[in-house]
Formats: sequence, C-alpha cells, structure tokens
Amino acid sequence: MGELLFFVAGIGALAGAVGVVAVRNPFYSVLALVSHLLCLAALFLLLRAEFVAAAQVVVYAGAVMVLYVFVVAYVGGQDEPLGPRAGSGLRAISAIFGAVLFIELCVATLGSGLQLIDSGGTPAPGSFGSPEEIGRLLLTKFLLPFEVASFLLLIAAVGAVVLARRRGGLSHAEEQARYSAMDMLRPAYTGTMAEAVGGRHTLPEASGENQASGEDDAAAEPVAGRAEDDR
Amino acid sequence: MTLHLSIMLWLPLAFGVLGLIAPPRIAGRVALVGSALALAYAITYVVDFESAAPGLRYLTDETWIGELGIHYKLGIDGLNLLLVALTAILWFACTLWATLDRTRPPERPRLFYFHLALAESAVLGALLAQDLALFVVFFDLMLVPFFFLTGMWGGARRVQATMKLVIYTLVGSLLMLTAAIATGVLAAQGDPALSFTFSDLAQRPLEESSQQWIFLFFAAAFLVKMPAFPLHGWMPDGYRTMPLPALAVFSGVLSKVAAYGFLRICLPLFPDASEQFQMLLLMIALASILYGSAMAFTTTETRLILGYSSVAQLGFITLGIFALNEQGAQGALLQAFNHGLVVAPAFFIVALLAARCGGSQDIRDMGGVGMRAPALASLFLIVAFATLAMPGSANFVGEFYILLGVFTEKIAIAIVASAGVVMAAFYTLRLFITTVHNRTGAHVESRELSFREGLVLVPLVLLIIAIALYPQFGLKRSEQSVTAVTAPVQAGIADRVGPGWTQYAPLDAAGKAEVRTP
Amino acid sequence: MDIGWFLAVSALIFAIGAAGVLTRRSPLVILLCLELMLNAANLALIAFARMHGNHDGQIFAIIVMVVAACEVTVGLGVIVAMQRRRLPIDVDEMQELQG
Amino acid sequence: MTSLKLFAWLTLLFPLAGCVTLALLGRRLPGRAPGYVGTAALALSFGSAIATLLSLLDQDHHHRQVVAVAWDYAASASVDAQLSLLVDPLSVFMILVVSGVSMLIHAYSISYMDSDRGYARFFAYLNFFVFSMLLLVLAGNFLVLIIGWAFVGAASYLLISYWYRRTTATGAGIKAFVINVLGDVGLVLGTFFIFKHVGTLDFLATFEKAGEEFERGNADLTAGCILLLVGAFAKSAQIPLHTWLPDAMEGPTPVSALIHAATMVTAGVYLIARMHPLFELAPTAADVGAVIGCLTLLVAGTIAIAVTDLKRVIAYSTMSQIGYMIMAVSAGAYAAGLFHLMTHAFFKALLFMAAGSVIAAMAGQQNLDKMGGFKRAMPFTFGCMVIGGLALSGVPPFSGFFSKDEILLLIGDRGGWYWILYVAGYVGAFLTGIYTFRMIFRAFLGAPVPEARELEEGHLHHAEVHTNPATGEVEDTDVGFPGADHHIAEREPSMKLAMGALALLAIAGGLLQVPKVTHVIDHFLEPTFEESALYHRELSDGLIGFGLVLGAVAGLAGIAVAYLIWVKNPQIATRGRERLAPLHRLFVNKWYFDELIDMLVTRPALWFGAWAQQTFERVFVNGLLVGGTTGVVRAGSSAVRAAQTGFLRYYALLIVVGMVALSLYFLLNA
Amino acid sequence: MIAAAAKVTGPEIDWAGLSPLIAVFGGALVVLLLGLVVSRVARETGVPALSIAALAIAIGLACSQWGEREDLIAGALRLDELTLVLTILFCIAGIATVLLSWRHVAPREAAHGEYHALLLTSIAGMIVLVAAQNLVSVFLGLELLSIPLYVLCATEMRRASSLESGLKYLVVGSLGSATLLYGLAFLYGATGSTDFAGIATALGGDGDLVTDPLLLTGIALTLVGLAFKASVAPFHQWTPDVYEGAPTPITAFMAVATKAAAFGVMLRLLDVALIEAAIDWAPPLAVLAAITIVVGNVGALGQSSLKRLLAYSSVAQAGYMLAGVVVASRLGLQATVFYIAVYLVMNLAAFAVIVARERETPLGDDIASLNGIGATRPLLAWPMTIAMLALAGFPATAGFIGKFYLIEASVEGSYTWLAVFIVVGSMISLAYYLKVIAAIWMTPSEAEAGDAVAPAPLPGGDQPVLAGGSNEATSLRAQGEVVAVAVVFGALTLILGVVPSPLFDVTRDVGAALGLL
Repeated sequence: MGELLFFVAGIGALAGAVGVVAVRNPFYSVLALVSHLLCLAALFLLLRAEFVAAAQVVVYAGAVMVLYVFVVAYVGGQDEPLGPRAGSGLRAISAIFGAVLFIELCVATLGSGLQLIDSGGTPAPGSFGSPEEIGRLLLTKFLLPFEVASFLLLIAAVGAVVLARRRGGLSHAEEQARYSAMDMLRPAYTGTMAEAVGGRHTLPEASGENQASGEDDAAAEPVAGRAEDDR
Repeated sequence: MTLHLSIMLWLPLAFGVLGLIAPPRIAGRVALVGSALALAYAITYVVDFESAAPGLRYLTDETWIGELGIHYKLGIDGLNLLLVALTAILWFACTLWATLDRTRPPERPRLFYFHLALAESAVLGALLAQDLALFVVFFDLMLVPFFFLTGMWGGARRVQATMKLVIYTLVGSLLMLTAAIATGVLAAQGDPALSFTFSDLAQRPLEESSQQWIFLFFAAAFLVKMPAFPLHGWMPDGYRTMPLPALAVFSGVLSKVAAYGFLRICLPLFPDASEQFQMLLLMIALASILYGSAMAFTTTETRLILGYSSVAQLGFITLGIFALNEQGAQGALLQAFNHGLVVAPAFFIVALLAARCGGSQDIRDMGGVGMRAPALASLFLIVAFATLAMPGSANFVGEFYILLGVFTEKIAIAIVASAGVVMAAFYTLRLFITTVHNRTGAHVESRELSFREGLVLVPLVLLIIAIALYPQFGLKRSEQSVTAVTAPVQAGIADRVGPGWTQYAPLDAAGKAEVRTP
Repeated sequence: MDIGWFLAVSALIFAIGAAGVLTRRSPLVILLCLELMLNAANLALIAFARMHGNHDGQIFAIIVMVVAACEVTVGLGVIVAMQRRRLPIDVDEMQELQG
Repeated sequence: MTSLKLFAWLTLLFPLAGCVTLALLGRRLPGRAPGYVGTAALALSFGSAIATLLSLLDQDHHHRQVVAVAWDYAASASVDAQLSLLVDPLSVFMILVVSGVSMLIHAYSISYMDSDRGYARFFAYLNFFVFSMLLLVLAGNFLVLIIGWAFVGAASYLLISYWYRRTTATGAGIKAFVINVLGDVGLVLGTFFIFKHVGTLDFLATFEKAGEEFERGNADLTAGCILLLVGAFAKSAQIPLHTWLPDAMEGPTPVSALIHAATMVTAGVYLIARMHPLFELAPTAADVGAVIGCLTLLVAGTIAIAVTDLKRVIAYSTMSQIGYMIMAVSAGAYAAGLFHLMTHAFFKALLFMAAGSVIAAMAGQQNLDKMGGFKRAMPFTFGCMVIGGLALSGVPPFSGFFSKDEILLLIGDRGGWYWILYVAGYVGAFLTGIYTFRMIFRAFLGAPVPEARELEEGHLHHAEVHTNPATGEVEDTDVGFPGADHHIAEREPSMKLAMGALALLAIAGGLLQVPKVTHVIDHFLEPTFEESALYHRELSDGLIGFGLVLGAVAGLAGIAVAYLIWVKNPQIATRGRERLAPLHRLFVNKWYFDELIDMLVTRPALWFGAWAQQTFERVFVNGLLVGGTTGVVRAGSSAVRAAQTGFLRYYALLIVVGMVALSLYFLLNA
Repeated sequence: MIAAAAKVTGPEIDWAGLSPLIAVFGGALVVLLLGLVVSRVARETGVPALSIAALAIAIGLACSQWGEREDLIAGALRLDELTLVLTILFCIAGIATVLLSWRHVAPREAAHGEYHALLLTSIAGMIVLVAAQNLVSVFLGLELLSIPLYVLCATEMRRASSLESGLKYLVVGSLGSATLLYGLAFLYGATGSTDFAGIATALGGDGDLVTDPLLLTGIALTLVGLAFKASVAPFHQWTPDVYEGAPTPITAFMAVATKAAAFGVMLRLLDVALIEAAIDWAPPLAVLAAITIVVGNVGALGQSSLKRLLAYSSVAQAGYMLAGVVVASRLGLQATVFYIAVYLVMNLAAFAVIVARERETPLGDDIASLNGIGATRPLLAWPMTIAMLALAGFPATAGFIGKFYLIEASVEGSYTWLAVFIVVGSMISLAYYLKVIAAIWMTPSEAEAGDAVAPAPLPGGDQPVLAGGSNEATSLRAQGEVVAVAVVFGALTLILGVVPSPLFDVTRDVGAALGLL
C-alpha cells in the first residue's frame, strides 16, 4: 500500500516538477506546480507529517498559488519566446548540470554510512507529526523562529506593497479614480497602503509636492489636472 | 633640548600639518622650520655620538600593537646615524630650494610642503625603526607622499609615471610585508610572545628553508626601491617627471633606505640565506653597474644620466653589502651617505642648467653654459668629480672599501666591477663637458647662479669637500655597528670555509682580527 | 518504504528546479522553479525528520513554507512593478547592468 | 726631524694655497698679478723643497726615510689608510725636480699666457697640478699615492681642455682623463693584490712585510705589479695607453711643457722606482715594463719622424724618452732612470718653451710645413732650441748624453736578452737625433716664411681670424690661443729668464753624474734603494767607454742624417716619402693605435650602450617585465568582465557549476 | 488537547539579552506606523530620526550587554561578544545608511515609513543570523535579512536598472538560499539535530561521520549558500550588477552589513558547529579565497563606475576575510572580525563621498565625477583618498593593520601561500584604487578642463581648505549629513590605523567567546 502510494505520489510530484519547467505557458506551469504540491503533500503524509501536509495543501497549494494565478493573469500569460537570447547552448548545458547535480545528491544520500537511510526511519510514537506536537515545539523550542517568521510575513507584505504600489507617473491612465472622505485628510504620496492598493487619488497640491520632491512632474501634471475637473 | 627620537621623527610632519592650516604664502617657511629643527636634532645626534660604545643610543621602546607584537621602537647606531643626518640635510636643502624658487613656485603650496614633510617623517621613521613591522610601515608610508608629489606637481605624463612608480615599488614592499610577518610569526614558533623587534628576532634564528624565501622577498623590495637592474623600469619615467625637490630627495635618500634595509635586516636576520644568495645578489649588482653605466653614457637626458648613474652607484653599494665582510659593508654605508650627498646637488645643478637652456633636459641643446658662470661651473665640476668617485673624494674611499671587500671574496667580480669606475668617469665628464663646455648651444644663455641658488648649493658642496678631507668621520662612527651586523654571516662563512685572509690583520688591527673569527 | 527513496525523489526535484532556473526566461516561471527547489528541500527535511524521529525537520519545513511564500510575494511584487514600468518580463532582456 | 716634516708639508701646501687663492679671488686681481701669485707660490714651494733637502741631509745616512702622518684618513675595518707622507731621498729628489721646473714654467707663462681670458684660472690650474704632483711623489701609502695620481690626471684634464670651447680640446681632455682613470683602476687593483697579502697600505710596512709574505715570483705579486704597471703606462704614455699624449697638445704650450714633458708623465717612472722592492720580487712584471718601455721608445721615435705638428713631434719624443726611463727603472737602473728623468725635465721643458715661442710667432700655427727660416728672426729661441735638441739627442757634453748612456750601460750590463734592449736603445738614440733636428731645421733654417719676415721687420704677426689648428674651424677671440695678442721669448724677459735657466741646466745638468767621475745622484738616492740587489753595480771600463762612444756616434749620426735630408737636398725627403709610402703611412697614422683602441674598446662599449638603450630597455625591461605582467592582469580583467554578461541565467549557471564542483570535491574527499 | 495545550509552558526569556533585537524590531514597527501620519515633516524627518534613535538604542543596549554569554530562547540564539560586536556594526552601518538616504530619492519613492522599516528589519535579520545557533534560525535570519533588501534594491523605480538589480538579486539570492537550505537539510539529516551544539557533539562522536558523504555534501551546499551571500567567487556575479543598480545608500549598506553578517554566520557555523570537520572544509575554502581575491581585483580594473569598482573590490576584500575564516584558529577569527569592522569603516567613507558627488554632478557614480575635487571639495577628497589608501592597505590606515592581522593569521595557520595571494591581490588592487586618487587630485575637473592641457599642475590650490566657490558651500549645507558621514568614517579609518588597540581588545573578547584555541 505504502509503496504504491509512494510511487504514485512520487511520480506525480516529479511529473508536476517537469511540467513546471517544461510547459511554455506560465499559466500551465502554475497549475503544474499545484499538482506537484499536492503530490508532495501526499508524500509528506507517507512520512507521517500530517500537519505539514495539511499546511502544504491549505497555505501553499491554496493561497500562494492563487496569488500566482492573479499575477500571471495581470502580467498576461503569454507564451515565452522560444530559444534563449543568452546563448543557445545554455539549455543543454543546464540540463547536463542538472543531471550531474542529481547524481551527486543521490551519491551523497545513498552513499552515506547512516543505516537509518536504508530503513523506514526510527519507530515513532503515534503522536508523531500531530498538530499538537508541532504546536508544542513551535511554542517552546522554536518560539523565536515562529515569531520571526510572523514578522517576516509582515515585512514581505510591506515589501510587496512598496513594489506594487501605483505612483504618479507610473500609473496607467485607464485607472478609474474613486474617492472617500478620508482622502481629504491625507496628502498624496504619503506612500500608505491605501495608496498602494490604488484606492486613493492624487490631490492638486500633490503636483507641487512633486516638484518639491524632485520627481518628474511631466508625469504628475495630467494627474493633477484630472483631479481639478473632477471637483 | 631633550634627545628624544620621537621628537625629531615627528617634527617635520607636525610642521607640515601646521603649514596646512597656515596661509599659503608662508606654508613653505613653516615646513622649512620643521626640517631645520629636524636637522638641528640630527646634527646634535652626530656630534653627541661616541663611536667607541656599541649598541643603540637614545632608545625609545613602547608597545604599539601588543596583539601583533609590534613595538614602537626607535634607536640610533652606527648604521643609521649618517643616513639620518643625510636625510635631515637633504630635506632641509630641498625644502629651502623649493621655498627660494621664485621663478616657478609650486601650486597649492600647502599640500606640497605637507607631503614633503610627511615624506621626511616617513623616511626618518624607516631609518630609526628598530622593529621590523614598524620598518615596513614606514617603508611603505614613504611612498604615499611621493605618489602625490609626483602626480600633482610633476611634469608631462605625471599621472602614468607616478602610477608606475608606486605600483612598481609597492609590489616589492608588499612582498616584504608578507616576509616580515612571516619572520615574526615563524621566529615566535617556540615561545608565544610574538615580537618584531630586531633585537628579539636576532635571538630567534629561522631555519634555513624559510630564511630563503623570506630573504628573496625582502631582496625584491629593496632592489626595486634602489632601483637595481632589471627592476628599474619605473625609474626613467619617474625621474623625467618628478618635481625637482622631490626628485633630489627621492634619488638621494629613498634608494639608500633600501641599501640600509639590506644591512639592517637581511644580513643579521637571514645570514644563511644571505650567504646562499650572495652570488645572485653580486651578479645583480654587477649587472646594475655595467648596465647603468652603459645607459648613462648613451642617454642624452640630463636627469636620466644622473638616474642611471645612481643605478650604477647603487650597484656598487649592493656589491659592497654582499661582499658580506666588514670592508664591503663599511664602504657601502659610506658610499650610501656620499652618493646621497652628491646626487642631490647634482640634480639641483641639472635643473639650473635646464633653466639656462630654455628648459630643455637634453644635453644636445646645451653647451657653453660655463661661459659666463664660472662659479656654477666649478661647483658642478666638484660635484662631477665626486660623482665619478675620483680618488680624494669620499666617494672614492667608499668605492675603495667596497671593491676591497668584494676583492677579498670574489676577485673576478671586483675586477669586472672596476670597469664601472672607468665608465663613470666617461659619462660624468661627458655630462659636464657637453653642458658646461664646448660651443654655446642654440637657446643657451649663460647666467651665473643667483644668490638663492648658491645658498642651497654652496653648503652642500662644502660638505662634500669636508667629508672628502675626513671620511674617517663616517667610517669610525659606523665601524662598531657594521662589525656587529656582519658578524653572523662572517661566522657562518668561517664555519664553512675557515677563516678568510682577514687573518692577515695588520699589527694595529690584530685585536679585531681575533674578534672576527671565533 | 526506505527514506532513501524519498531523498532520491527530493534530489531529483531539486535538480529539475535548478535546471528550470537555468532554462526559463520568464521570471514568473523562474520563481516557480525556485519553489520547486524549496519544496525539494522540504521533502528532504521531512524525510530526515522521519528518519531521526524528531520534529525539528517538520518545523523547519513549516518555516520554509513561510519563507517561500514571502519570497514569492516579493518576487511577484517586483514583476508587477516591472509590468507597470512597461519593462519586458524576460530575464534575458535585463542587460542594462553588465561588464 | 720635525723641521723635515714641516718643510715637506710646506712644499705640498704652498701650491695648494696658491691654487685656492687664485680660484677664490683670482678674477679680482689686476693684470699679471695672478701670474705672480702663482709663481710666488711655486717659488716658496721650491724653497721649502730645498729646505727639506737640507734637513734631510742632516739626517745620518740610515735615518733618511721619514713618515709624516697628518691624520687617520680612512682607517677602519683593518684597513690602515692614513694621510701620510714619506720623505726620503727619492721623494725629495722628485719634489726638487717638480717644483723647480714648474717654477720656471710658471715664470714663462706669466707673460706667455698674458692677455688670455681666464689668466687666473690658468695659474690656479697650474698650481693645483703641481700640488697634485707633489702629493703623488710625497705619498706615504698606496691610498695617498692613488689620490695624488688621480689628482694629476684631473689637473691634466683641466689644463688640456683649458680652452674649453674647442671641442677638440675637450675631446682630448676627456680622452686623457679616461685613460688616466683606467690607470688609477689598475693602481687600485694592484694595491688590492698586494694588500691582500701584506694587510697594510703603508709603503715602508709593505716593503718590509713583502719579503716574508711573498716568495720570489709569487703569482699574486706579479699580477699586482703588472696592474701597477698599467697605472704607470697610463700616466707615462706607454704603449698601448699612450694615445692621449699627442692629443694633449691641445693645451697651451706651457701646459705641454709642464705636464707632458717635465713632470706628470714621469710619474710612472717614479712609481716603478718607488715600488722597486716589489718589482724585484716579481721579475716577470719588471721585464714586462722594460720591454714595453723599449717598444715605446722605438715606436714613438718612428712616429716623431713622420708627424708635422711641431708640438706633437716633441710630444712623441717625450714618449720615447719616457720609454728609456721606464726601461731603465724596470731593468733596475734606478738612479740612471731618475737621472734621465731630471735631465729630460730640463731640456724637454726648454724645447717646449722654444716651440711655444715659435708658435706664438706663427700666431698659433703649429704645422712644420708652414714654418721655416726663423733663425734670424728669433735667435734666442733658436739657440735654446738647439741646446735642447743637442741634449735630447744625447750629444756630449750635454746632459742628455750622460743620463741616457748610463741607462743603456746598466741595461747592457744586465747581459742576457737585455742586449736586445741595449741595441734598441742606441737605435732609438739615432732616431732621436733625426727627428729632433728635422724639427729644428725645418722650423729655423731654409727660406723664411712670411711670418718670419714680418718678425724680422720687427712686427709680430697677428692673425685676424683665429682658427682651431686641429680642425681649422673658426673661433671667437675670447677663447683659445693666443688671446688678444701674443708673446715671444725675444720680447718677454720672464720667458727669457725661464728659458735661459733651463738652457744652462740642460747643458750642465749632466755633470752631476759622469761615469767614473761624479756619483752625486747615486749616493743621494742610496738610502731608498739600499736593500736593492741591482742598485750597487760596478761597470767594466770597457763597456763604459764603448757605450759612451756609441751613444755619441748614434746621436751625431742622427743629426747628420737629418741635415742631409732636410737641409742639403730636401727632395730626398719627398722621394723617400714616395718610396717608403706604406711605412710613412704607418708612421703618420701613429701605427693605427687610435683606430685599434677605437675598434676594440670604444665602439663595443658604445654599441652595447646603444643596444641597451634602444633594444633591451624597450623590449625586456619595459616590454617583458612591465608589459608582460600588466598584460596578464589586463587579460584576466577582460576575461572576468566578459563573464559578467549581465545575463541572469549565466550567473545562475555559474552558481550551479560552482555548487556541482564544490560538492564533487567534497564527495571525492568522502 | 486543551489539557495538553495548558501543559505547554513557553521557555523562559531573557529580555535583557534580547533587548537590542527587540529595539530594532520595535523601531521597525514604530517607523512603519509613523510613515502613515499626515505631516510631511514627521515623515521625512521624524521617520529617519526615529530609526536612528532605534538603532542608537540598540547600540546602547548591546554595549550594556557586553560580557554576557548565554543562550536565548531555548538555545535559538546565542548572546556573546560576536553577536554584540556585529550587532553594533550593523547598527552603525544602519545609521550611516539612514543618513545617506536622508534626502535621497529612494525613500521618497518607497515612502519613508516602509523604506526605513525594511531597512530596520533587514538589520534585525542580520542580528538573528549572526546570533543564530540553530539551523532554523540561521535560515530564517538569512531570509529576514535578504527579503527586505530585495525590495530596497528595487525602490528607485524610476530607474529601470534599479528594478533589474532587484529582480536579479531576488532570483539569484533565492537560488542561493535554496541551495543553503538544501545543505542545511543534509546537515540535519546527517547529524539528526538542528542546533549547533547537537551538530558539534554528533560530529565529535564517532569518527566516520566526519567523512560521511551526506554531511560533506551538506557542508558543500551550505558553503555555497553562505559564499553567495558573502559574494565569494564564483558565486559573486550578482554583486557588481546589484551594487550598481541599487540606490547608492542601499549599496553601501549591502556592501558592509550583508558581508559582515555573512561572515559572522560563517564564523559561528564553521568554527562552532563544524569545527570538527575543519580538515574537510578548510582547503576548498582556501582555494575559493584565492580565486575570489584574484577575480575581484582583476575585475575591478578598468571599471568606470565607482559603485561597480567598489563592488568588485568588495569581492576581493571578501577573499581577504575568507583567509581569516579558513585558518579556523582563534587568531583567524579575531583577524576576520577586525577586518570586518575596518572594512565597514573604510567603505562607508567611500560610499558617502559617492553619494555626495552623485547629487552634485550629473555624472552619477562615474569616476569622472571625482575629477579635481581635491582642489574644490577637500572635505570629500580627503575621506575618499584615505578610504582608497586604506582599502589598498597603505600603512597608517586601518586597512593596513587589518591586512597585517589577516596575513599574520594565515601565516600562523600555515597558509602562507594564501598570504602571498593576499598581497598579490593588493598589488593588483593598487591599479584601480590609485586611479581613483589620481582622479581626485591629479585630474582637472570639467570646470578647469580648459587649462588642463597645460602641463602646469591643477590651479586653485590657494583657497582656504573649506573653500570652493559659493555653489559648493550651498551644496555643502544641502547635504551636511553626507559630508559628515564621509568625514567621520574617514577620520575613523586614520585613527584606527594609528591606535587600533581598542578594536583589538574587542576582537580578543570575541575570540574568547567562541573559545577555540
């Protein structure tokens, strides 16, 4: 049973991986990755990591991939042009080195003197890998990584905002402006998350501030103008 | 005044910094005061030096960086006494020259004099240092001001020239850095107390294998600095473009520091290696002599004639050092002093000649300058005779000792080397005649040297004459230290081949003969 | 089922991911390939955890998931920004910085 | 004792003082004052030389070698170099000759050089020269000897290129100096060879230890002595280092008289005499000296017959006479050699002075072909010239006769292969007669040249435009002979006085040592040579008689031949020239010695220099050493930057490659 | 379940020991919030001021902790001198960066709050990284340090190159960290433990583990990951591109802080956890060091962009520092730490000058922007000169002492050939460092390029030192903080070169802390 499942899942995972690399349309690559992740989750289960497997399915295959899909959609999932500009031989070379790497890693693992590798692993108690165990560890031994990881998520979000936010001169004309009362309280270009999601619109004094802050006002002018006739 | 060495060492730099904040007009004078004080100190040391007593005087020894075992240890003995004096004298002369030069005073005078002063402090440091690491520090530091002096105030193509100069010489110095550190570390293998002071290192001899590469690294550094054939590639460009005062001290003193390094470091610390590579070094020296001379009598640029002649002269000095006996070392030391004392005025004179020949450095454009300038001509004549080491000049005594030292070790080399003396006579007189004598050149207008110029030149020439009358002055001060320095090598040789001919000591030196051969 | 098999699979995935990074031109896909490599590591970690019978590996895997998510977020952010600037979404087009 | 040292020092210092004074304020002195100062310095020097002599004679016979030490000059590292003088009969003899003759020449120059620019400079140089020469002969150890030796060379350089705007003069000067330096080097190396064994530089100590350190014919000693000979040859213009002497005639005539006749060139003779204890231990070296001397006297004689430059004729005769002396002292005839040195100083100085007078009359023209018939115009000069000529060609009872013949007698007495030298000596005497009187006849007899006539009318010829006699290039008046106007013996008392005195000496000087009659010099020099085996020799009367007759005959025969050729029927000369064309060419070109040296030494050196300059420096030093290293670095730099393509995937690839390589290494280590 | 959960008791936490880290984290949050407020002054002045304050507090707390040696939070972190000294260095670098970006365009683009929050987080990440003694913490710290930097590199979005550098850094960086992760996984697999102590004991146990391929491959991959962060050749290639593309203050920060962090973790991981396996990793690391030295120095030749030049030079310097790691001795550790500090000082001075000139001239970071500032802007010229001389290892500068120390360590560790490589590298490096100095002092600036053709040296030396015309004076006022940074760190370079003893005392404590002989 276990073997069967292993081979099914393993082959699925590998197929998914290959799919990610091989398919030309990024959209399909994403889907391939999703399948790959699911198979991986199955493998995790075989290794008695229920909680991780669950997290894998929920967080990874779920949330993250959705994000992917959105971005692909936004960028436009056009096919990747054939043939690399950076030297044609690259593909072959990389394949070769990938293979070599694989061999090396296998040698490392299989050539290892550790008997455990050739065993099914140490007999573990029934509670092995249960959320309870994991949770206890996360609150005791791995408390710090736990906290830091949370902070990492926060800062990643901030970073994403910083990067993806619209800016005067960067934003596209077709964006439609929406207002809220709060906007009047805040000057433009405060670089807040509200701005980031593009909800807020630039206000007249913004243009002046633009010059002050030395950004290219050529881009900022029309924005300011539009704001006026909106009044 | 107290005879604290640090005072003399840092005085010039202090005044140089003072000059940085002083109004530009008087910056030169400030620096001049600094070098004058240093000179005063140097003279005091020379006068106060009793030659009979061995060992270091006016010792300063503090720990600078304990972790690295680097001591701030300064001291004077027979080896560096005269060179310190030379440094002080020449720097004073050059600073004076620069301040008196009304025709084309240096741009940005404050920086100029600051670098000049910094250079003096660095050189003095290298000479006074009694700690290997400290020596290396100052030895490398010397280069920085000259990088700026050449690059900022030099003539045409100054930037490339200064780059070449600095990189070329630093290549050697960096190798030396490694070698120095290795010396300290390897010597301290036995006991944990890492130390770089010469005295400690002398107590901890290295085994021969490590001596060899370390010696070679040091030799590389010194030979490049000198410069010796075939490592003189930086010399022509550098000499062509360097501003005159810098050039005078550079060729007058810095090359001597290299020679001094051989005596101070290589012979006592690496006796086995010194003996092993004696032949190599002698050959290099010989090549430098012949090659330098040959170049000197074919090139037509006055500065380069002097430059190549100093290559040859330093060849002689190296020759003397690697005779590895007392006569050779004595001669080398004396010669180092003399050559410095001679080459600086020579460069001044060459500059004066250029000024009288429409700025040309080429002897083909010169001639007949002596016509209306008898005083200049006679000063030049004296300097020229001293340069070609005419008997009666102290330079000759130096060469006599050098050749004698080599002669007792390697007859053939001494005989070949003496060809250099003849060549020297030829190219020096050629320089003299083609510039001062013969038909008057096209753009030459013969002017007597001005009072200002005389103020710098005459004392130097008088000094040359004085030392010529009584070279013993130098020899007797250096004798003790030289004996000490050559002792280890001599001992090594004596163990191998048995006592040399120096056994045939004259009646009066019988005592010394015993000392030399244990 | 021996741990070695799992490790072999993970190694293969890792290699595939690495090869993918080298071959694909779209940064999106390259990010996916990086995900692959991280997941390979995860598989290895969990395998080892099973092997040694302690949970460190599993915790590690969870942390790695978080990290992977963060990298993806930022990476996608950059891509979006480039898209905004009308820059080509193609690593081979990014050659302003070189030499 | 002390007075002796004092006088010795004074003899040395007066000229130096004169030199310094003239150098510092000579140009401020009016008119001929510098000349008088210089002469006075020499007079004082000569006076104290005599005083030295007297106080030396006070010493008893065996304490006549006194060392006067001033201070430690360079004494360290078991080298004992003091500033010491050795006062002994030999040195006293030399200082007498040197200072005496020099004094007269100074007196001559007072008026001769008058109206030359740099009058003061001239006398300063002269004084310096005399000082150097005195230092040389008084030196008490090798180092001081070398110093004096080199100073003499320097002084001669200064005087030869005295008219420094003549390229020919400066060229001659540098040539003389370089050859002299070569001699110095020889001297230095020779000194090393000797010092290596005896371990001292002091003369007396050396001679004393030489006995025990060296067995007869020791290789090192021989080498040392031969190197000393190199020094001697360079100074004394012996083959093959003689080429500088004729060129040295570029200098003013008094210079020729002083340096190149009376004093400097005799230094070599003095050196050998001084080193006789060493040479007697190294017979090979001594023989080399003798042979070279012999060759020189013959070669020089032959050349002297051919050259047409008045001063050069005398110069070559000097060479040949020095040849005699060198031969003498090398063969152990010390007293005779020094005796000839003295007499030669007298008559050769005289000859040069006379020549100078003639040249003055010719307004700087030195070519014999352009001269003739000055007999009536300048009787005094003619007289002096003849006296000098007779003495030179060894006609009894003039001084040269006795000195030369004593040399040949002693050499003949050595027997063995020395007979060759003996014969050669007489051949030389014959040649001497020929070239001397060829010169005299051509200058003074025959049809008077325009200058001579002008002079008979009482007007001294003056050339409007001055040309360099050697190259003929035109010169400005403020340099070069003979200044604004010029001076001949007939008109200048001081010149007359000097020449007169020398004439007397040339006549009577020989009487100091007449075989079997007087032995003044022998006895005087005895303390110096007392331990020499060769010194005390009794000559057989037969040999003496034969020799004297032969010598007289040889000289007279030479004169007769000269008369026959150049006075009776001059066309013989021309015909002879045609018939012996190759020989004549050989002589005129001075046996091609200049060309030889040029080919063997100068050219290779210059070629090497040029090669180093153009090729080696560029290709190796800059190309290989600098260019090579920088080239490698540059290549590396471009490689690294080429790898920096900017392609992200290349970077990734490199990382993977590195990863693979590194883990491979580790796996192999496992 | 509830009962079980109730049984869980968290580890006791030494807040004092954590305080520096907390200060930085807290600072980040506060700054982030402050960035949202209305008033522009608060955002453009308050935010930087606040971040500086946070960092200053962190430094203070770190100093107060000096001498403490203990494990924090169940052994996740290690508090000792190494942690503290590096923390202080990071904070110094951070303060300098904040000052350099005070009026820079990057924070305006990214909004001050976020910008500084990211910066502070990155610093926190570094602290975690160097303090970590658990593989999980290591990896997490690394990511916490990197991810904000990816963003910061890309913040100057008006320049395409900024985004490009961001993406390049992200992709290559992720590749590196993936490799590292895999390596860590293998380490864990081989030793069965994620904390250093466990690993060390496992290695110390039976002998054959040290030569086990699993472990060795793990070490190899880990080394690759770390070498990548420290930009060791051949994993250095991202460095020049990213440095050039990123906003200059960020470049400065990356150049000094990231490298310091990378070497910090390297020291801890290799010299504590894997010290038993030193025979395995030392030789290849030495080779890498040699390659790095050569590649870095050679690559820097002929670069015209100062940032690029310094990027390559930083690669070379990484090679030097690696030599200290290789010898795996106490002396080597001390030398490395010493050099890290010195390197930070030197580079900050140089980068400050670059920032200043970028604002004053249209030439950007081209080397020509420095032409002739010796005459016109002494206050910028001297620090740059000193920094260059120090980087080249001239005596009387801190660089010389540092190099001396490293060479001494490698000779003592019988890696003399590596020492020779170091000096050979320095020889090559002269060529480009001196080129910069030549530009400063010996090349006329565009203004006086006219009379540059004359052989005469540069005119205009006779002005008072502080001079330069009025325009300089204004720009001097306009960016006082930048000039201040330059001057301060330039001076520090000199001072440390003459009286390095205080720094030596610090390094001695560090050496004692890691307690290898």
